[in-house]
Amino acid sequence: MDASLLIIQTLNGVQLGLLLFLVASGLTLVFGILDFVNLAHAALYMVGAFICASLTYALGNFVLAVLLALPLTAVVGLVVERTVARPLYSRGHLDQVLATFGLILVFETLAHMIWGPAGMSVPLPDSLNGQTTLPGGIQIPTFRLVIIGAGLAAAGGLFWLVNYTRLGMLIRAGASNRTMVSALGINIQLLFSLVFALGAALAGLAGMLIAPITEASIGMGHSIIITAFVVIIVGGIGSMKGAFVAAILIGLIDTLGRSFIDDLFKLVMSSEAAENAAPAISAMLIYIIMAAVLAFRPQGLFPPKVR
Amino acid sequence: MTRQDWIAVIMLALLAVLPPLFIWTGQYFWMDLATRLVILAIAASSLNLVLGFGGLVSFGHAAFVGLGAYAVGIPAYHWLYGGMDAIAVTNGFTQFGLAIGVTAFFALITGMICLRTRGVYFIMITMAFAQMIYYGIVSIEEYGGDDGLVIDTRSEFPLIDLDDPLQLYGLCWVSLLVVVLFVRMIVRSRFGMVLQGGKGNEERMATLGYNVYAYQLVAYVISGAICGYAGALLGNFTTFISPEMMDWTRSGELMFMVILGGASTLAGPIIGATMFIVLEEVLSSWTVYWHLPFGLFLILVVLYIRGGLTGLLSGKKGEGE
Amino acid sequence: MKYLAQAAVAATLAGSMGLQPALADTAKIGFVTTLTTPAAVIGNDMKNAAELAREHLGGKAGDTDLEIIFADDGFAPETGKQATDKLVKQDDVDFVTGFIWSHVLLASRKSALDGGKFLISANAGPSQMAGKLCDENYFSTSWQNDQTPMAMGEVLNQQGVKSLYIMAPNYAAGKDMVEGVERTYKGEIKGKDLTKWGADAQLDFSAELAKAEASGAEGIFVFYPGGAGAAFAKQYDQAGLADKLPLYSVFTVDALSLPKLQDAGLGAIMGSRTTQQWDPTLDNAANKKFVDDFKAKYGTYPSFYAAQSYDAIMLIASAIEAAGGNMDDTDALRAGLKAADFDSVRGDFKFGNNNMPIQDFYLREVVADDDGKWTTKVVSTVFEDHQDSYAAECKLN
Amino acid sequence: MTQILRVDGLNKSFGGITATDNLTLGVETGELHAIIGPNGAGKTTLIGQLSGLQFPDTGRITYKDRDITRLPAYRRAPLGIARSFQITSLVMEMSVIDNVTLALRAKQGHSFRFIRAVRKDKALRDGALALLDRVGLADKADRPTVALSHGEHRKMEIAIALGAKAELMLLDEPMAGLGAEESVQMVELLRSIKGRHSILLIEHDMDAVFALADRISVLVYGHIIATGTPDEIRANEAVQHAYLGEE
Repeated sequence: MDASLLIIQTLNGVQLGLLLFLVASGLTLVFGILDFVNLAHAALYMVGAFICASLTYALGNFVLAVLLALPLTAVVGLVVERTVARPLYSRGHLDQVLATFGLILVFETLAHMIWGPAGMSVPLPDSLNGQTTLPGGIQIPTFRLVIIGAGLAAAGGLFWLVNYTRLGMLIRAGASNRTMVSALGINIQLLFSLVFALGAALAGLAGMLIAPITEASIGMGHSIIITAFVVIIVGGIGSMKGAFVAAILIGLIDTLGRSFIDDLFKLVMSSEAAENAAPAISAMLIYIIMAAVLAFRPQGLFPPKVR
Repeated sequence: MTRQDWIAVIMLALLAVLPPLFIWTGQYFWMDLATRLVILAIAASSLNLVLGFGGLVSFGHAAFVGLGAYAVGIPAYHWLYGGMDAIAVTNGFTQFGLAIGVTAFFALITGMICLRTRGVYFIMITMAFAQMIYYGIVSIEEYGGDDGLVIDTRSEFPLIDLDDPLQLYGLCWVSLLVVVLFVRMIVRSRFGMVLQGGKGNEERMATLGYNVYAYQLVAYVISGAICGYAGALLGNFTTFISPEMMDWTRSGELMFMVILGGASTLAGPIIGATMFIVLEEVLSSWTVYWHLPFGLFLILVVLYIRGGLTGLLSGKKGEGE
Repeated sequence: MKYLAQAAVAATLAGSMGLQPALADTAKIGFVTTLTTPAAVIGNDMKNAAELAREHLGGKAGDTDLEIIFADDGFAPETGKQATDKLVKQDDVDFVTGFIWSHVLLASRKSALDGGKFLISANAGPSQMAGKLCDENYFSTSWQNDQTPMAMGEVLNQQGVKSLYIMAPNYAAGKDMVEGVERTYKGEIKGKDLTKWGADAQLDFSAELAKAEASGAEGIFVFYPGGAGAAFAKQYDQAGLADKLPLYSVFTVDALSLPKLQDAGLGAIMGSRTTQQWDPTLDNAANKKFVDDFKAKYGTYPSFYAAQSYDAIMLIASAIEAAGGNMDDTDALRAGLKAADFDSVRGDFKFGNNNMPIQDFYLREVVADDDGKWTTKVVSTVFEDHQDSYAAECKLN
Repeated sequence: MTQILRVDGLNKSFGGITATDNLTLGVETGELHAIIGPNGAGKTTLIGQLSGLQFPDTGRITYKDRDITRLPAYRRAPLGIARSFQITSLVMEMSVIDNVTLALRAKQGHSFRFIRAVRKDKALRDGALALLDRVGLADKADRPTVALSHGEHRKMEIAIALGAKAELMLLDEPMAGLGAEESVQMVELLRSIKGRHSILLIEHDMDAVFALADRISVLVYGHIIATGTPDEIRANEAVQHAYLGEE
């Protein structure tokens, strides 16, 4: 195995992991505090990407578009919170799953009607578009480094927010004991709305960051939402640290699985069988990990202390 | 008989009468829809046993349906193209037995792990296992992987010929009847009481001396096996199987049918499956953007029709999960 | 009495479904394609072309009215089969055509053929249906999947590319494409990746591209139809592989992805090469009319999907005309199809024993047209009158 | 007298919070032993460990000379341990009588019986009615549980505990949320069953505790600071300081 390839793939895995973290952190926030299962998080991811793509063409600048698209996505999140999520807080998870599943259908069809089925490419400024040479002569697309940087910055920001601000204190308190927060005389509705909007913005940011690599397209949230749920379940629902660790873990497993698993398989089976089986097996890997974690730790790796 | 039982009886009667009319008048496509409906109603009824009566929100029941379908398709494939002599049969009893056996076993193994978890963890781990099976099937090149597998020959039973749409429908309808009666019997039995008790309050049941886990596991296995049976019917009906049948959205649709019709009612899954098929058919022939009104409908049902349509029809507010 | 009742029930049922009694002088064509999911971009292009063809025909084949009923396959074989079932059983169409995806076509095959309908693929060309599963009522206005990559393999040989890395989606056509290029390409294959396909297809190829680069291959062969093509092209460009790992693609860089790539300013794709049986610049009257009118009506270049769909409708119309508009005379219709007596936009072609086209394949290059729009032009002819490799397995003659 | 329940050196913590701290306790056969303590003293955590819904980190629980420390809840019930819940935890979807029959049937072997409808079992129904009669709810047997008042729910809890034919009853705040009248009824009800069962009573209502209990233990921060008769506890300075003084 080639060392530089391993490094590149590790970076790719970290990049995927950070994207997953952005999606998962919003989910785990909403889930941990509002006890709300939001499948429509996937739709917000897609909406963020489309808004950002449109703005990029309108403004001619990707960075500016991201900065504008973030609050816009948050507003979309607020609307969802008001109209669909709020009446469901007191309901069971089943109702939440179904209603937000419905939301996905609505959002994806709306996106199809508004932006067309083709999807939108997002052009990058030249400064972000080339490759960067890392020490050791390893070349990696600059934008992938940007994603890593942005992901880490967002993660850092979240940790600061959760651990050192008043809002964060409420969030942490809310994650472990909801009644306590309401007992503190906090405007719980406002807190919930804020958290939901923050989650939407984080999902949107992930969508905006992936759009220049793939594109903004309907259905883009379909696969990532399930993976994001796997992340927060493995990490422990409501735990930011858990989400981070699990996201990086799953990003690495998925990427390294895709890169090296066929080589591993070739040791035990024909090379043709290995090439055919490898993609599916690497896709199965994350679910196997999840089942294994839950079999031994039904609350995930880092369960919040008291619930 | 309660009012809800009557609704089930009426639905079953309608389903017994209408499809022969379709055949008689040459509406073969409607016959197809009715067959699909009845098969989905069987799967939804079995999901209702765990979801409605047992309070176990399984988000992976489509995997059982898919496994059941493959249990028909794989033996038929080997019978035609050779290999795996042990299962290369077209005999319906063997194929359906295989479908039930495989899904029951899969439900047992996964249930043992899933039922250790609660709440949203349960929802997600059932989905994860379904995804595992999904990707597992995708990886098996011989059975078509992502492309699916055409079943060239249907299951063979004595006396009935499944190639005849009416006889196939008859089998499905009788199966639905049996499943509905079976679920009714279970729900009213001691076992059913404990299952429902575990849904209402698990700790209470434990301190009374009930090993809730064991009861739930048995229910989960029964439910999985019925779904596998429905899958075997589905494979015979569509004569085409693909991993798409096990996609998580399909599990979501099954859940939707149960909730739409009314969870923990006997008629609910039948009504839910009917509404689902009708909606899908009407909306999709109206516009390619049919997912929009469909999604809105789904949201509205969850928000405002608690207890599902059965609840509305019987004038009784159901529980609504 | 029984008939009266039967008619009454039928009328009620039909009335509620909005059915009209079928008119004898109308030929119905069912057109199965993808109208939802991101792949709808292909479906819409095909739909546009089919409608243009009908327009060019004046809505008639001879004296017979043409009706085209479009149906969505949802980018999934099961849904596609259901759509075909509905066209066959409810709409009672005479022809079923369309079909972007090989797996959808394979799943729907029995429904159409067992229903006694003609099945005409306007795109998908799975190897099975050219060989063992060929049928006297199945025709294609496209190609067998292997052919286009075989042409590309030949190009690679000619250009002296000594080693190759291969990437394709993991479904029926993807596997055929890989097989096709391997069939003619004589150099070393350094590695191969089949990626997840379908409604939740894998679109981030970071791991695969890194592997491809590390493999030390001299070129990369890819097959990524639809939106995935644009995504691939972008990442290929971002990874700076244009100089190190020249791109040879089939069905990836086309009239659907080029406008998007142009918008995104991906200059690296200029000059990239691809093989195809058709090109907008092919010099024949039918093609000129098709391309000009398509551009005028829809504002973009037609894709090869569009060209094949246009041909499919034209082929069907020519057969109806040959049969004198008698939709019950299946033998005459079949003979009419087999004759392929119409002006194809690809120029002349004929059907082989397996009803697959025997046709030329060209090498094309991405260029900017006079208006600065990105498109392709023909560089050379790779194969003349090429027949697919599965014809011999077909029992028809 | 012998001890029916013995707890030695029990410890349980959640994260950094110690809920049970080296707790030692004994319940004599036939006595009504009350546990009092301020909010957050760890009373419910203790009862959770005694009934087997939670497991201690260290320590030992013995019931009739048998170590049951790690025995799951559903295996303790057959040994004769029953509990009621502080937050009413009846099966709200079921009728009143179904809730009680669940308790009765738990005593009749396994319930993996799929065929016969339970509502047709006459003997069971009679048994359940008799129990409901004892707590004064016989006339409401067939109503849905959710339709009953809070006080009636508490009575159902007692009926269910009785139905389990327990030798040791763990009662978690049976008076919680009751009005004055209902409290009096509940005290009477408890007095009527006292002596026939060993009872561990956790309760906030001091009047009730001092009226009913044979012995009282005082729990503060997960630790028992004193055990004795009601009079002894009243006189105990440490208790007054730590607990009563704060009231």
